[in-house]
Amino acid sequence: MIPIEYWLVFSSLLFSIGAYGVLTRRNAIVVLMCIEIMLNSANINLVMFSSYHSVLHVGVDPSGQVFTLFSIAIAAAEVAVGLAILLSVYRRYQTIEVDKINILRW
Amino acid sequence: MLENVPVLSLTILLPLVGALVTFTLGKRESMAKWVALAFSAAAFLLSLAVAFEFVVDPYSAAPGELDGYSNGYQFYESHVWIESLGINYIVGVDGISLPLFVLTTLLCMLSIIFSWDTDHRPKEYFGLMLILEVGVLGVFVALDYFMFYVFWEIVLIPMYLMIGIWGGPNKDYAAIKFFIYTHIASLAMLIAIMAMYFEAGLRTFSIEAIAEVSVDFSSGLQLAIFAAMFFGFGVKLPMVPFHTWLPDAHVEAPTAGSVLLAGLLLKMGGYGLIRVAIPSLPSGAEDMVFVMAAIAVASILYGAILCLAQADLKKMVAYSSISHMGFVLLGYATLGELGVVAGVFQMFAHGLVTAVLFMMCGVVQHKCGTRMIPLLGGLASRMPVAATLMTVGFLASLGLPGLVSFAAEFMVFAAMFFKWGMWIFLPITAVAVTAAYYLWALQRSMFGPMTNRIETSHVRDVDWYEGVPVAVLIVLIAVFGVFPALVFSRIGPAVEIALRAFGGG
Amino acid sequence: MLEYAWLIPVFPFAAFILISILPKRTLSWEDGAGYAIGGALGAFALSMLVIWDVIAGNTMVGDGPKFEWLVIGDISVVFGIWIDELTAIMLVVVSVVGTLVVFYSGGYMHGEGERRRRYYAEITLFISVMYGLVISDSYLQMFIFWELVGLCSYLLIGFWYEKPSAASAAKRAFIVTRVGDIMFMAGIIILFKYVGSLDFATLFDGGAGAAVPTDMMVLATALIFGGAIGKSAQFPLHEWLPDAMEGPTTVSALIHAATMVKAGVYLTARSYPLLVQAPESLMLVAVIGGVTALIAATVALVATDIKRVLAYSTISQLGYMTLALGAGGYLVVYAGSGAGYSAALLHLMNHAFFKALLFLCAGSVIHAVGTNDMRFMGGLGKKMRITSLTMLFGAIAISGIPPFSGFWSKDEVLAAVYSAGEFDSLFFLLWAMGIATAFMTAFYMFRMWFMTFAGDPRSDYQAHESPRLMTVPLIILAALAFSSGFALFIGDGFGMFAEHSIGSLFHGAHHGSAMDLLAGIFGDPLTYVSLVLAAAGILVAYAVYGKPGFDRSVFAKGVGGALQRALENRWYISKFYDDFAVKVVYGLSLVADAFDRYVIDGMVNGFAFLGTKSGEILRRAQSGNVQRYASLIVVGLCLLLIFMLYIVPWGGW
Amino acid sequence: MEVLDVLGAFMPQLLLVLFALALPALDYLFKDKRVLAFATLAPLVGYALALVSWTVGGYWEPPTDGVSPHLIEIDMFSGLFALAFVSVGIIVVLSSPEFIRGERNQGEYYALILLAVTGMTVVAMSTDLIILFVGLEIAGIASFALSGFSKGEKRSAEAATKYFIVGGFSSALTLFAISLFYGVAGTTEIAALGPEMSAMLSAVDGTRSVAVMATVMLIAGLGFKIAAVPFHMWAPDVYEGAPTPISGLLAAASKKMGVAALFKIFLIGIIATKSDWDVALGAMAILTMTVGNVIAVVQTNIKRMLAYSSIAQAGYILIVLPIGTDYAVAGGLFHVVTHAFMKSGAFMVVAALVVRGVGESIDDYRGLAKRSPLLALAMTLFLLSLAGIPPLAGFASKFVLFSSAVDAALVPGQSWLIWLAVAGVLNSALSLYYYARVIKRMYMEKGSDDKVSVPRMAGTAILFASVMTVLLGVYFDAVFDLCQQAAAALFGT
Repeated sequence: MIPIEYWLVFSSLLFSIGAYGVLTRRNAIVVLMCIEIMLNSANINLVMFSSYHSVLHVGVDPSGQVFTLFSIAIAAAEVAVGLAILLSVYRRYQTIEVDKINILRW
Repeated sequence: MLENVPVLSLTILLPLVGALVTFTLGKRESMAKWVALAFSAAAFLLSLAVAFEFVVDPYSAAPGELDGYSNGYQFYESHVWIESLGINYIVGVDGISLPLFVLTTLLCMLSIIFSWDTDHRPKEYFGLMLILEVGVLGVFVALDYFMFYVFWEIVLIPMYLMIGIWGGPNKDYAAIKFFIYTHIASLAMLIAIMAMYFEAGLRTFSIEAIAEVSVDFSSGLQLAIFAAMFFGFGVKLPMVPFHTWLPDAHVEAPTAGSVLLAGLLLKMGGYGLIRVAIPSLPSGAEDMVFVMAAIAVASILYGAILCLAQADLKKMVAYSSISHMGFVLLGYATLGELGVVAGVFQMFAHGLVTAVLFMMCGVVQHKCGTRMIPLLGGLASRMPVAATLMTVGFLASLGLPGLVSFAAEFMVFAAMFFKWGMWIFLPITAVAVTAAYYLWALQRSMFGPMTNRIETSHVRDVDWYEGVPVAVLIVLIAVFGVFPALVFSRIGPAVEIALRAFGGG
Repeated sequence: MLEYAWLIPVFPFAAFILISILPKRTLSWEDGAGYAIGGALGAFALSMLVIWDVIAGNTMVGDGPKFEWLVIGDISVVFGIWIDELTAIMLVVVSVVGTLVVFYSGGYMHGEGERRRRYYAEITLFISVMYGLVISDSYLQMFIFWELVGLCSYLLIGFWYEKPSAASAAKRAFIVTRVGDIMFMAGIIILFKYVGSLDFATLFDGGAGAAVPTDMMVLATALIFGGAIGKSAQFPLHEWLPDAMEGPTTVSALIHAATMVKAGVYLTARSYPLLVQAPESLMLVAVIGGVTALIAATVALVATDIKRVLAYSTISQLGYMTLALGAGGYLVVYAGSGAGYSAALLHLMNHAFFKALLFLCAGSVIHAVGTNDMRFMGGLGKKMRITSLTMLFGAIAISGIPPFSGFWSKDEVLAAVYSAGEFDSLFFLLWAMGIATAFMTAFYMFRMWFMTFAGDPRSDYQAHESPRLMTVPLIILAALAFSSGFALFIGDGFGMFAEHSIGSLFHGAHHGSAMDLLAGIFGDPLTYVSLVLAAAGILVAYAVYGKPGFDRSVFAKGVGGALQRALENRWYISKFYDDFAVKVVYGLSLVADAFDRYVIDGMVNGFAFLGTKSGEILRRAQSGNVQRYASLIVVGLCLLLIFMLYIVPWGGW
Repeated sequence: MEVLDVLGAFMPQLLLVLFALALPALDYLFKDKRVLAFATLAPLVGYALALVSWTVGGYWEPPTDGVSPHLIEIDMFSGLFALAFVSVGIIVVLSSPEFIRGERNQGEYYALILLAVTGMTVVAMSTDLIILFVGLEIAGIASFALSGFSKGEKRSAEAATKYFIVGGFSSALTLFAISLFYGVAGTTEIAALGPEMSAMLSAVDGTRSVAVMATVMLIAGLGFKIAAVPFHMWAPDVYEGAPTPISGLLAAASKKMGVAALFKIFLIGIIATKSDWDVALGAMAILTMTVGNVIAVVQTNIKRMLAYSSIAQAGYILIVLPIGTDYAVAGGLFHVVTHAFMKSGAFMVVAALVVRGVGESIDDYRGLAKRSPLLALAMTLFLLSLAGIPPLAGFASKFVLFSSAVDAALVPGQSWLIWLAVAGVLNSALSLYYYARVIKRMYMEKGSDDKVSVPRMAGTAILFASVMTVLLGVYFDAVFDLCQQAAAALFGT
């Protein structure tokens, strides 16, 4: 079995990449995708821990897997709403570059 | 006559009802003052009834003779309010609160008369005044910490609005400063109240019940709680160096507002100290004695010195309040019966006297259009009655014997000497300074040749609604100056109870 | 009769109330003079009855009717009346002078119109509280009336309030005397602490006096004497009295010559049972008295305002009384003799009459001439015969020419001081000062008389004799000024009064008949010293002012000039006080005000400013860029992590 | 029927979702859009009545059988939160018709509100991290959409974008934190987190740092929901840009959902590790209230000011976590309830004024007391209550809240907690400054003379909120009793 640390490092890297993207990319669509990456890194964790717990505990621990399913569904819904919002922003601002959307401040 | 009548609650309720009636008058704005006068007069009469029915020495009365008597409190009412926290509606008066209680209804009524010509938003004006009365009355009769605090804070809002709406040119600053400054102080007191509640562990906010336990708190805790309370009450008092809200508030407030502010609101601080802080936390009070005394002496001297420099008549009177309320604190600081009784009496006396002073400042303002002393002069010939009333007021305030303040000041000095000996020479010099600033102000504003720095042709003497309240107050000042025993005899036994924890004072 | 003595002040007080509140129409003659006279006469009549009782040997010391002023715990402050011989002397003074002055006012204040009402109200109030002071039976009660007489003095000095000088003088008088009052108050508080009561009856009881530690007794008595310094215008608090001459002359006569300023002497005399337990205080009393007598007399030498001359003379004579009391205390302590004490009291009474007379005469002159300045008078003797004659009586009396009243008492005073030198040689110096003062007194009184009545008019005026309402009191007072000194021959050289008033301390001043007394006085060479000096003073005054043609500019040269300037500036004492008030006290208040405004309030506003300013700064962080917001989340997360891992790692896992 | 039994505990949510689905259809059927509002109110009011009759009267018992014990649990704690959410929902819905008049797709608007409320109640009832996360996301996604609802408004779209991006980011943080918790504990059941985690920590080395990481990320993720500093930056922008009733919903309800989640996770789940995070959370609480208040002082837009005030209020509630006594929790719950009324009330006044053409700038409120005495009075009540002036609701709840800090500080060794109370009261005083400024504008300054009438439905909502604000201040015995029961329920005692 792959040592748990490897998984953790992997998911953390993925998470960090996603976070980095959210913080730096100017295109809102890319930001959206980066959020998905972050969510997915968490999903990886869940699945990974689920299987490790199954080893440690007696029997199978499915809750991590179930959780992942839930979170995928939620992520999908989020993306849908997100895209709709970006559409509406594009209509008003003619851009979806996040640093240009800043009339609300102070 | 008053058995089984919740007379204290009624007295508080009357102005509240009056305020609601006033607010809902709609277009009949000119009715507001009549409504306000009627309700405040009714409250005054009720409080007078309380005063006359008050048993002077409840300890000599046979058990059962006094209805609703508890631990020296008379007209006692107790109802559960918020059971889950142990909050009760408890009211009662004893010799400490009685003079202030009557003073409150009296000053409110007189202030309403004094404001008879208010035509700017009269509904709100008189309504707020009545609400203020509710708050102050509540503070003076509440025997439950929670209630006490609620009424304590209720007072802030009408006063804030009064300064803010009817105030002078710099009213915004003064109103908000008053509001926040005194609110911070109240919050310190609030934390102290919370600490007492939990440390007592009785699940009740009853002041009496907590006091029975709190006297045995560890001395460190007592000190901490007392310090917080002292700050809370002291700012209201006000004590140096937390006094700067006062001159601003006074200068900007409308006359009646100043009267109530100085006459009643300052008393709340002094009342709180003797009702709550000192009896409940004897060890804390003893540890703070020197701080209290030092601050009191500083207030007396510093307030007096500042008065000399003031060009605004009203500001001078405001600073004089700081000086005079210092006597209250000084009396308390002795923690002996003599000093504390004198301090309580000084509150009563100052309430009467300062009301006259602020009313006279108001008269000068109304008639001359300015209160700046350098602009005034020689007004006595144009307004002899006003000059006479003002002179009497000033003399009363500078502690002239035969008028009400003297007994208090003398006894405070005596109490201080009993306790600290020669230190008395510090505060006693303020007596001369006090005379100096009052008489100097009188000389510059009322005497001397008629001023030509302002238009004086239209200056008239006092109107009836200004003269009557002042005259009433002056009569009372003289009566209580000659017969201070009327009040002292009621304060004394109550203070004895309050100081039980100090081993017989 | 004595138990009704508390009614004495009630008469004038009732008059005060009536004059104050009655509608203008119902006030009768002279806007209330009728009520005032009625009140004064009522009090006078009752006083006379009381005095009669006292002369008959009755007193009421601590056993009269009581009024409980206030009670705190076991402290109770009770007021009552105290009638003894000392009270009787003061009652004589107050009732006689008070009544005469009220009559005199009927003429003097005639031209004041509407204001007469205020005048009569204030003067009746004064008479009332002065009586109250006199019959008080405790220090606190006395202090209350003490302050109230001060109030009336304030009100009456400022009677012509539209005159800036009057308004200022009134204020000054009140404040300066209040400095003394503060000392008085402190003194009685000290007694209060150790004895627990302020009743004379308790305090003067020997046992109670022992309760006070010696140093505290010295302090307390010195402080109580401080009250006397203020009220009786003793050095260094004497400068208010000349200023007080801004008031109507009647007021000067009544309050600032005959009665109120005597209250300090009265207080000192009253405190004798305590003072004799503190010889240091007695010495203070004597020194202050001597210095005051001398300094005031010197200033009177050059004063040109007729009332100021009289005012300084009053101060000087009050100094005499104080000096006598101080010396008398030594005599009591070391010789068991009441000579000084009785001399002081006799002088008190005599001075009240002749000084009231002098003031009222001066008032008559001013009434006629319309100015106070003697440089513009002169030659009035012919036009105002009664006034000039009565004033001459007064001047002779004060100069100490026998057999006028002043001679007897002044001689007794000086003799007492001299004999006290036996116990402390400082008294010899004080005696010398007293003698010098006697010389100057004679000089300046006659200087005044000559400048006013002799020679030719120095300005344009239509002088005429005053109306009868004014001259009759003058004549009565002149008679008294002549005769009151003979009281020395009543009761053991006036010692009866002393003897009873301070009870067990000593026995009569002189034993023996009037002839023995006379022999004692005229057998003493010192008597002739003072007589010669007085006569010399009169002669010099005549030489310089009575006779035309003397070149007075010789005084204005060299050392004499500097001295004259110093005297004209009242030894710069007044200026010192002004500077102290304006520069030190007012300056201090300005500094305090600035401190309050900029430091204390500055801190308050500083906090408020800090709040809004930091709000402004923090607000800028809200840039509107959503990625910054997210970055801040990450930063916060990292900080939190560091905090939890390294800064506060409590452990617990 | 077994299915229904299983779903029994979800009945209220199902009801809400059912109506939410029906609303767009109704939108097509009725011209008068107020019908939609009433159709939205129906399930909310029904739910509220059921909750009241259960919590207050005890006339009704909610179904608690079936699978629900593992996922959700209806107890006093969740009931109270649900009551708060539903009440805010009612207030928001009541004031919406006038506000969104003329907008298209109003059915969706109401449906989204219902969904948001559904999500919040789910969070309050959840006993499992999975269901908790699901609830958070349902409410979150619904509110993303709601905040962008005013399609004609540039600001609204921007608010939605910002809310969405930061919200998504925080969701990811939350989920990652949950995954780590799952990793170190091996369970997602909240009540089992603590014991399981302790076992794991002692068994496996190096897990402590993971657990700390998880805690921190959870604080960040939920801190976003309650807008705790430094995770608060989105809040002012979103509150300002969103349609005003929605701002009210976000401030008064959505934020409380975060509170519910925090209480559940920290006070049930990882209470065993309290000494690790209590100082950090205490510091965060103080920072939050201070920053919120300080910036609120300089605001000129009333919605923004209210947003910052919400941040500060979050700081007040946060002190419950480091204190952690059931009295504190009761205080926190009480503040949740009172804040729900006073904050939503304040936003609804703003909304009602916007409807009548009064701007959102504080200066636009000049002379409001003359123009609309009732709205001005209501606003004054809400603001004073927010500032904690007695005898209003905000005072009562703050009193309990801060007193719980004092209470805990009296226990030896915990005296630092007193600083939470001190910071709280000082901040209350500071907040008074900007609240009073609005009162000053309304009462002490002169403005336009045009009268402002009160929109009828919004007026009802405001009336409801103000009555509650006064009532909960003057007589809060019953409600506080409930809060204490709820706190007891949370701790399972």
